[in-house]
Amino acid sequence: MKKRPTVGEVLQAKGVSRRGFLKYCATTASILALPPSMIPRIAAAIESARRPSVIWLSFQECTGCTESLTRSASPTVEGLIFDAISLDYHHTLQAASGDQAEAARHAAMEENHGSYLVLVDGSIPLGNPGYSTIAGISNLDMLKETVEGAAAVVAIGSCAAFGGIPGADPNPTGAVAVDELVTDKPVINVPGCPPIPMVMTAVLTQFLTFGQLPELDKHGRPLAFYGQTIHDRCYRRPFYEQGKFAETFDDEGAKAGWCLYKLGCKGPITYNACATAKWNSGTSFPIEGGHPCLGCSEPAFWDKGGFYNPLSTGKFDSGTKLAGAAAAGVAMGVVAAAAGRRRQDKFTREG
Amino acid sequence: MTGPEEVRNTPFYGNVGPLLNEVLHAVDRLLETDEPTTIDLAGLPFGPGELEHLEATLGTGELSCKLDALGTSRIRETAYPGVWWLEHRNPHDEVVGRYIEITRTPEILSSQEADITAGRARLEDQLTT
Amino acid sequence: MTTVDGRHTLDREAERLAYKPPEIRHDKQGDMEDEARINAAMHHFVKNFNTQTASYLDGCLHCGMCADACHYHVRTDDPRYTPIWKIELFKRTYKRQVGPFAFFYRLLGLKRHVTIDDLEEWQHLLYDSCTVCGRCSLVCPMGIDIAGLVSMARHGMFKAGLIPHELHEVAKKSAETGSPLGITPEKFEDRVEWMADEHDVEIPMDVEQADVLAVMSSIEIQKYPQSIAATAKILNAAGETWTFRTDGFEATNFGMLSGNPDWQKVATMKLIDAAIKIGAKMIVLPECGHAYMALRWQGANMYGKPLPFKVMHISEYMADALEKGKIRVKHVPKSVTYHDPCQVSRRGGATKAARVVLDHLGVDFREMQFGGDYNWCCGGGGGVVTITRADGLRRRVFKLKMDQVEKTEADELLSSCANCRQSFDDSQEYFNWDYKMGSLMEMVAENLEEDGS
Amino acid sequence: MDLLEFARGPALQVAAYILVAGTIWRIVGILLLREKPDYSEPRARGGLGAALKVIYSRSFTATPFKPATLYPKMLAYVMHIGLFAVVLLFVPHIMFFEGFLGFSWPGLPNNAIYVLGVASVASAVALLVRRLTSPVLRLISNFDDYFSWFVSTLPLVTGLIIPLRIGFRYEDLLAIHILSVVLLMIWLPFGKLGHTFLVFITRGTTGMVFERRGART
Repeated sequence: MKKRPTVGEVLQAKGVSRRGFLKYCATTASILALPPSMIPRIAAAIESARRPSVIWLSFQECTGCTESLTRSASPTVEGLIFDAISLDYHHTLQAASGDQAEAARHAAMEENHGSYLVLVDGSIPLGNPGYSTIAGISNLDMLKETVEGAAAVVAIGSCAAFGGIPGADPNPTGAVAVDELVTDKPVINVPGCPPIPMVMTAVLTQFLTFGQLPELDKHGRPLAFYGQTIHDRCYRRPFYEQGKFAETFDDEGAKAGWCLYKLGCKGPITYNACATAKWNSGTSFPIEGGHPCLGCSEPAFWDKGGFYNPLSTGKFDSGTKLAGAAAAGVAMGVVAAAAGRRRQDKFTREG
Repeated sequence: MTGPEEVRNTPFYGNVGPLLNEVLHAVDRLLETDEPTTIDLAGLPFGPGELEHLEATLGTGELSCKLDALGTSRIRETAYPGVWWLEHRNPHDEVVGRYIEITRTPEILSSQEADITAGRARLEDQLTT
Repeated sequence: MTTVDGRHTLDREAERLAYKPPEIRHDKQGDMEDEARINAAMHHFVKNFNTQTASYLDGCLHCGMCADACHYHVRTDDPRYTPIWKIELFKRTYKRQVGPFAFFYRLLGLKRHVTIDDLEEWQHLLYDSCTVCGRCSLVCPMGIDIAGLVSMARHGMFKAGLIPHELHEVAKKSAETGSPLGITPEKFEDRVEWMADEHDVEIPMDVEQADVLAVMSSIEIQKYPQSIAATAKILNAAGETWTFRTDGFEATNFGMLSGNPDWQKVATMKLIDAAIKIGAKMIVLPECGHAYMALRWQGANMYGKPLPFKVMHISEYMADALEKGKIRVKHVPKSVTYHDPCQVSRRGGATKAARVVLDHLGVDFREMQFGGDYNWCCGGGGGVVTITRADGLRRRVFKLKMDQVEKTEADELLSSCANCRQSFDDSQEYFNWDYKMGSLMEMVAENLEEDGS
Repeated sequence: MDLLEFARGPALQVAAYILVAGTIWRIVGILLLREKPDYSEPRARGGLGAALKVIYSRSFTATPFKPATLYPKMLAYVMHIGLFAVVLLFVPHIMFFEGFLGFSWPGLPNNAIYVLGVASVASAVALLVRRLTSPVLRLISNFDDYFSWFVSTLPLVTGLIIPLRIGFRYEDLLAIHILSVVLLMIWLPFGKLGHTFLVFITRGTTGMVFERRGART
């Protein structure tokens, strides 16, 4: 097994100074949402970390997650991380194809058995294996085979994490999430449609630097990024508290940047880092663009009623059933009154 | 980029005030116990124009440095001594991190042990050749 | 060491004013089995559950504010005197037997069946400590007429044979002789003749045809016979064709007070029959509070259809006659305060009448603080004045009335209810109180302009 | 289905059925009992006008009773006004109602709602303390009183906790809040909270009976 270089060595080879490294560590801490006081520990960890092998599997997906990631693949700090990992299989990005590509996957699996990372985007169809295959291998088989020797699995995007759009009602392919199939390995969910690129790299960075899995929430998401709601970190939150709401997409409130709660914003129940990490190299995030949060990083976000229905609306059936309840009430009332009268008669006869 | 006109017209989201208050407390801590504080602005919510508003409020002080390592970084003391504004950029000149440091000198300004050692080696090489 | 203030000698024989819990004495009438008593109580409880009472019994919030309106609770702080608690058994029976969720209450055993011990315990609460004055009905935020419910709950108690002996005896005498005090028609005639002589006034008796039937309360006939003369003077002065009748003179209704609707009906029907017999257009009721409730508001319901004549309390009659100029009165240069009989004013709606009369008398009228419809009760209504074992409690709550009267500093205290007058006189004697209650009607009678129309 | 979906969906749905059915059941059960005609000659007009008058007038305490009932009345006022304001004027609640009513009305700023909510809870607590300490209330209170207090105060408390985020996540707190409302809706028609609708019947009845007599109502 050939020894992989440490990240420190990679950076040194690129002529990065200690100051530059410190700056890198500071931004890493920032990405990991760790307090600046952690920077020295990060520096020490990163210096000695070794390049892990990464196998990326794409199943029922739209390649949006890869797109999102490659948006940040220019030589940025996140890009450096990718320099530090060895992406041994990714059928969209790699040059090889067909048997060659599969051979590369097998080689990486053998060489790094027990220590490589498997990244999955897309859900796995259980309905019929033919719904989605790669090189003639069904998604389920490929996942099982690849995961067998992995250290951990990262489910990238809401499809891999929760079933996503393929899994939405009525779920024609019988799509399931990765963690429903992989139960004997740690699975980290990085949901989002797509996930924030920085969050994807940060999860890898954390694995890389500390060699351990991050702390996860009840949906298997790293708490560092999915610990707070969009609503909690939203710059429009003060308007929510003041009761200033945009009523339509083109009213004065919308123009003044008021809270989008009434337009169906799912920010209060959506855990993600959009409000602070932002998108497009920190430019903005959907709410800043004037659109309510859709809640894409939450399970079954596609099936939670209309995107534009306010959160606090109940889900009621039509009024017919309520009218039925009212009719039942009348019936019970009549029965109760009749029973009461009979009871009166009974006592007045006896008494 | 957001111009000064827009800064003045920034709608009030109310995120700047509490932060400035935190800076004030950090300055107190620095004076009383010499404990420095770093505030990572990436983790805080800002509305459009608010960051610029914050930067303009803190203003510019006596010292301003430019660091060239993995892209440029600008480090300057604000109008309030002991309160530093740090902005890191990547080689693509995109901002990758913004911090307010409340300290006597930001750590990154000091020459680093490893760099000094490496520099000394280079200097020695130069002398021997 | 104890020092004794020698200026005030100790009177060890005097009855204590401090509250003494009434002695536990559960009176029973008849020799029914307990089971039969319970059944009788149930029978007459459930009989009263109609839409009106059901809404009341279902609506109680248990806010406890009625306690603050009840003189018994205010004076003793005994939580059992909370008005709504007095009808707890009635309420419990409703919920268990007839209410909309009665089935579930029974199924889950949430409301216990009423026991004989319960009924015995509640005798004190439904009789000794409630004058049915209805003050609690006015404070209730839900608008529940608690006093009305007490009257209905008494039906069950009476039929179970579980009411205070004294009240039962009085009611029984009333049913048997036609008068709670045993005033026979002969005795009534006797008293009328005596008063006619004494006061030199013409008093028609047993006239065959008359527009107005005047009736009296036994308390007046017995204790305040001058009322008979006063009534006659006023009706004569107004130029009415009127009469007393030996076959229908008793206005009091102890059947109603004790809780026996059958006896209530007998007493009421006597008056109605007499009035119809003489073709009366009106019955003028005497100065008696509960008589007004019994005939004015419950009479027609006993009769089963609207009454073919009007019913007026004497104070209403006087107010009407004065307003119409049928009688005129001299001015009385005195300051006067007026005690409103609960059943006439608060519960009867005739509050204004007495004030109109007092206005015509030209007195310096001093309304009691929170008087009129919010008046404190005399403490003797609802039959309570007959229950001797409740005397201590009755006198204790009378203190509220005394304060209310004294604050007016009026020369004269008047009322228009012989029952109130009786309990005032009792307490006045007991406390050696300065105020002696007078009668509004007597004051009018004494000050009639002789040359009237 | 997660807890929030359960709360917003089937739980709320079933609670609405029970609320409607139970309310009508109780009202019909009372109104269809035998009625006693009143043949006495009325002194004044009773009828609907009298009922409406007393439905309104009993909202206020008659002067003679003010000193004695001031404390509980004030508490009850604050509790009810706070409750109504929170239920009807909190913007997310308005949207909830708009969801099935189809129209909305202006709300209050959240901070005002928090203040009203806290005042309402504080009054409810004071009323409970009163119930637990006053001999009268201790005697006449039963399970219904305490349980009704619990189910009507719980939604206020769970609602106020949401912005505080004490130990729970927003969607769980929201779900708990909705479930507490569900509990309230289910209990409301059956216990003394039925005064929400019975108050119109009891006050109305008294209005009709006593106005008819010309007596004080």
